[in-house]
Amino acid sequence: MKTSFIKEELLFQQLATAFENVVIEIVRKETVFVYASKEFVLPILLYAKEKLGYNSFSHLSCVDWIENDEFELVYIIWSPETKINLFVKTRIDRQNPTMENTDMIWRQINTYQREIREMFGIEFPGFVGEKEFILEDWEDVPPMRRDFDTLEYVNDTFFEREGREDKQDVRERIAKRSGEEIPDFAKKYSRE
Amino acid sequence: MREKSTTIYLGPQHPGITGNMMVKLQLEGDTIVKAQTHVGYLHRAFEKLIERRNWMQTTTILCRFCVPEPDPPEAAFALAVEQIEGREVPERGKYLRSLVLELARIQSFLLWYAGQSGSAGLYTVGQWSVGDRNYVLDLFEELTGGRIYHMYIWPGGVRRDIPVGFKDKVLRTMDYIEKRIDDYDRMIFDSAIFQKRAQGVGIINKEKAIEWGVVGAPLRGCGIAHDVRKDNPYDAYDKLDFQMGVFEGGDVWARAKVRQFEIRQSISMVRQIIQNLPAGDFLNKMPNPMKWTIPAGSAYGKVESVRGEFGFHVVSDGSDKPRRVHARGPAYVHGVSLLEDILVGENLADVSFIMNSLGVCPPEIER
Amino acid sequence: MYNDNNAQTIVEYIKNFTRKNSLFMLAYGTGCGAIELPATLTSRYDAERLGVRGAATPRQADLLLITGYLSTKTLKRVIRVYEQMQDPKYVIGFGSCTINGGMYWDSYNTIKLLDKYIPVDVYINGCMPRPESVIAGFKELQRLIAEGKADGATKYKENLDWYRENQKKVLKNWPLVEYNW
Amino acid sequence: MNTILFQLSGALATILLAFTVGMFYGGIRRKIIARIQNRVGPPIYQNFLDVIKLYSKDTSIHHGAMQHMGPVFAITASITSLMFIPVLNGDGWFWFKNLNFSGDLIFLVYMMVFGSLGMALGAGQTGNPNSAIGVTRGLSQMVGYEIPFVMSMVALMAQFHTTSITGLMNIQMQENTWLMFSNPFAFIAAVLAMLGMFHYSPFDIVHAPAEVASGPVSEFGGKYLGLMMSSGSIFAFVKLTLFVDVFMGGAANLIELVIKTFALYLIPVLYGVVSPRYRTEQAITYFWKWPLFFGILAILWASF
Repeated sequence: MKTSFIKEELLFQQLATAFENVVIEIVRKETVFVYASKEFVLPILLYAKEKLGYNSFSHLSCVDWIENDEFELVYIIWSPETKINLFVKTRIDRQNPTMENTDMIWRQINTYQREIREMFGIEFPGFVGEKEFILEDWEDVPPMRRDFDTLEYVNDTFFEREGREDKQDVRERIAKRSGEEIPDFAKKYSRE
Repeated sequence: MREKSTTIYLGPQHPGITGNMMVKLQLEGDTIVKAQTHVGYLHRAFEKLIERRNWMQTTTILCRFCVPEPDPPEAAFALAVEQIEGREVPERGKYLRSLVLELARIQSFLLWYAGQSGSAGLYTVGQWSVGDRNYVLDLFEELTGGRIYHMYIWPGGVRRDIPVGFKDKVLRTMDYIEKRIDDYDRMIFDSAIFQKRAQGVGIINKEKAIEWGVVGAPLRGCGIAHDVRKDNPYDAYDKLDFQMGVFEGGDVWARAKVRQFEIRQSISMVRQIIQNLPAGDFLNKMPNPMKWTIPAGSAYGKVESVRGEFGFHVVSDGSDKPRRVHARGPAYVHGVSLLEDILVGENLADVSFIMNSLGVCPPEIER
Repeated sequence: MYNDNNAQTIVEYIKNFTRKNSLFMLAYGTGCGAIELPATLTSRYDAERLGVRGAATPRQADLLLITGYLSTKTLKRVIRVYEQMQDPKYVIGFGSCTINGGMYWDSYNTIKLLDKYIPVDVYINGCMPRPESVIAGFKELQRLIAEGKADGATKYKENLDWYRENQKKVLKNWPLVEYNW
Repeated sequence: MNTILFQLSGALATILLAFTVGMFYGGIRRKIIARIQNRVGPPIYQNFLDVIKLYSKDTSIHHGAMQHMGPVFAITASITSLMFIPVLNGDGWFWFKNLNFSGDLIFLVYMMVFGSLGMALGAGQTGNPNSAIGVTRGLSQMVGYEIPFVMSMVALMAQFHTTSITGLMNIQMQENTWLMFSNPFAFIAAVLAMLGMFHYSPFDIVHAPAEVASGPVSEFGGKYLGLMMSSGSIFAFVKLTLFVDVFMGGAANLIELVIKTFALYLIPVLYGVVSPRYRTEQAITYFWKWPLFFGILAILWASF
């Protein structure tokens, strides 16, 4: 069965007429992606909120594409009339990451920006908010970046209980102790 | 005369705080002039850990996102993954998912009864409702094997089918819970003291609700009808008959009324699911879980938890591990900046009361 | 017959008996295990019949429950709370994550081994422990107290330097206040 | 010489009696609450275990002299008021006479406030903001319930032209009636005020755990808390016995006393189990509404 995308097409038309330099993609039912460069994000969000009725802000998240040397910021907004999740995606440079402050449109963006600033080290010029959000006295690389190795950090900082450092498969030892055979289906998922 | 202002640290070690977080309050007399939330005491770096696990191993982490109600995160993640992969869920799997989500909602409502009345000083209702919550947890134990963390909802369906005689047990438990919540309501909603304390406290008006992105019961308590189960139906919710509880006022009382209405809706939904449970498969067979890869793409899966919209933004790069998973719990909105805003002007005695009515749950703020 | 030794034994016995039957538990949910505490304290399991009840502030408490994983940010508060408690005091580590990190073995923000930072009298394993096992943990602690073996606080005083060193390894930039007992 | 020794031993016996009865009432209260909440509950001697344990705890907190004095003030106030209460009436057990020959209602009404004031000083010294807020709440709430209480006492004094508790008891014995029937409005006002005096729910905002940790006693652990608990138990006995003496004709023997006081004690306990907590200003409004009204009625009743 072919799904019809009537309201998605309508949104496509509206956005395409209003903005020229954006790429719009209807991904699946009730999901529309907009790829824009970073200076277009604020106008698109404002337009969608004021003109198209996308007055509910769902999500702001950041993805680290380390191989392209880019961060991707994803703004997800939702409209109570069309029920479409509109993704506004933008890519910013990873070396000196800055992004426009958008917390005057929706106040809750404040919290998201605080988190992203702390976890990815992205600066939002003009953004007022407490510096520390989740972490305290953090001196390392912002932890959610892909180049931060959490296991290495753990080995450097914390103690491990003895007997756990090898992280070996203990099923054989348990089987020997209980005198039962390892079933065949379990052998399949062995760690080797 | 200038009033002397006091600073009170409500938390992290404080009996009145809902979880491990801190609200720094500046008081003049008993009135709050400034509130500042501090979170991060529960940060476990889930999102970092998920990037190191393969798709199947994430299930153990997902349920721990939100402790009082562990199923919505699983469901939201599964929905997002299914959207990316285009995987279908069998009809029975959908119904079983809704069943678990509704049972989780009921047990979370019972926990809310305890929190709301306990923060008002009425411990009896809390003792009753948390005691009765064990009966719902028993159902979970029989169905999934775990009391609190279930790891039951998988992308593509649910982990196992219902055991023999489970339907009767669910119906009997629902009858019992329905009888008991009448008792709680008589203690809470008929109490003149509770009415006096709840009415006109912690008000969120409609404009503020939209501006701050309030979701769930607090939003419906402002008179705005929004529920993910109705707006973007997932699982079996488009086939179930239920209503949203929408009340005007935006204060603690309205939010309490919404929840009082919705727990009965949930019970009725559980009954409908049990009666209409279709036969057939419950899980769409997936490939070897250790080699399971998901095509590149991203999606936002959202479900309605007790406190509001719970969303997962999942990004896959085509490998066997998630590229990025970002969760957005309702408390992320309610518990940080909104709380700072609405606490100003309130009485110190009402802080815990308001936090309980908003459903501030720190584990999902900091993850 | 009634020499000093006997009298002391009797006094010790009474002390230990009352201590074991009256445990004031600090209301501090440090992690997700705190969700099973309401269930433990209410009708089906009712820990109050064992004399376990909540205490609001560390000054009044005897028992500190570390309910689950400890992030480094919480660890600071836990140490401070622990040092504010009055002797005799006991610690129960609750859940697998306090024993060896549990499922957070590779998380950069949670400690893996609780007894390197504060002395632990009893561990309860499981993720999360059921109320039955919590009560079993209380019982075990009561047995230790009755036998006079729950001496975590003394251990902490005697090896304070060692504990401080471990704590400083995780908690940088944090002045650890003088511990006076 | 003998009389002094006799009186001292009598006083000790009274204190012991008050302590034991108060402690057991506390234990029974916990048991009753547990049963209402569907639980087994602790054994009724649990409070004794708690107190002994608290006395055996170390105390290493020093916030200044007043911090040490606060609990001492509280227990002093309790014991002093106890000394002026006739425990038994008429030719009841002579051991419990103590100072009740001069048992003066006006003095007692003031003495009962003294403990809270001492406590306030002690809690203020600790510097814990929770204590400070708790104390403020406690004192404001005291203003609320003291007024109807004093009015009801004044009504009795005016009606029977005596300020002596023994005098009131004698009147009840001679007329063979209870004052709760002679002046019912005074009784109602006093009982409503008693709800506030006990600091049980709905008037437990002083040490509401969800708001101010445990209020004035936030910083008091170990022996201090033990002293506070003992003082609280003795004070509960004082209040109950005073009410029994004044309104219910006193008791001829200990068993009667226990029955009467326990019946009275059930009122705040049971009312507390089913009530949420009032905020401070709501509590004061409450006390200044019906209890005050009944207090005025009681005075009018006494004057006409």
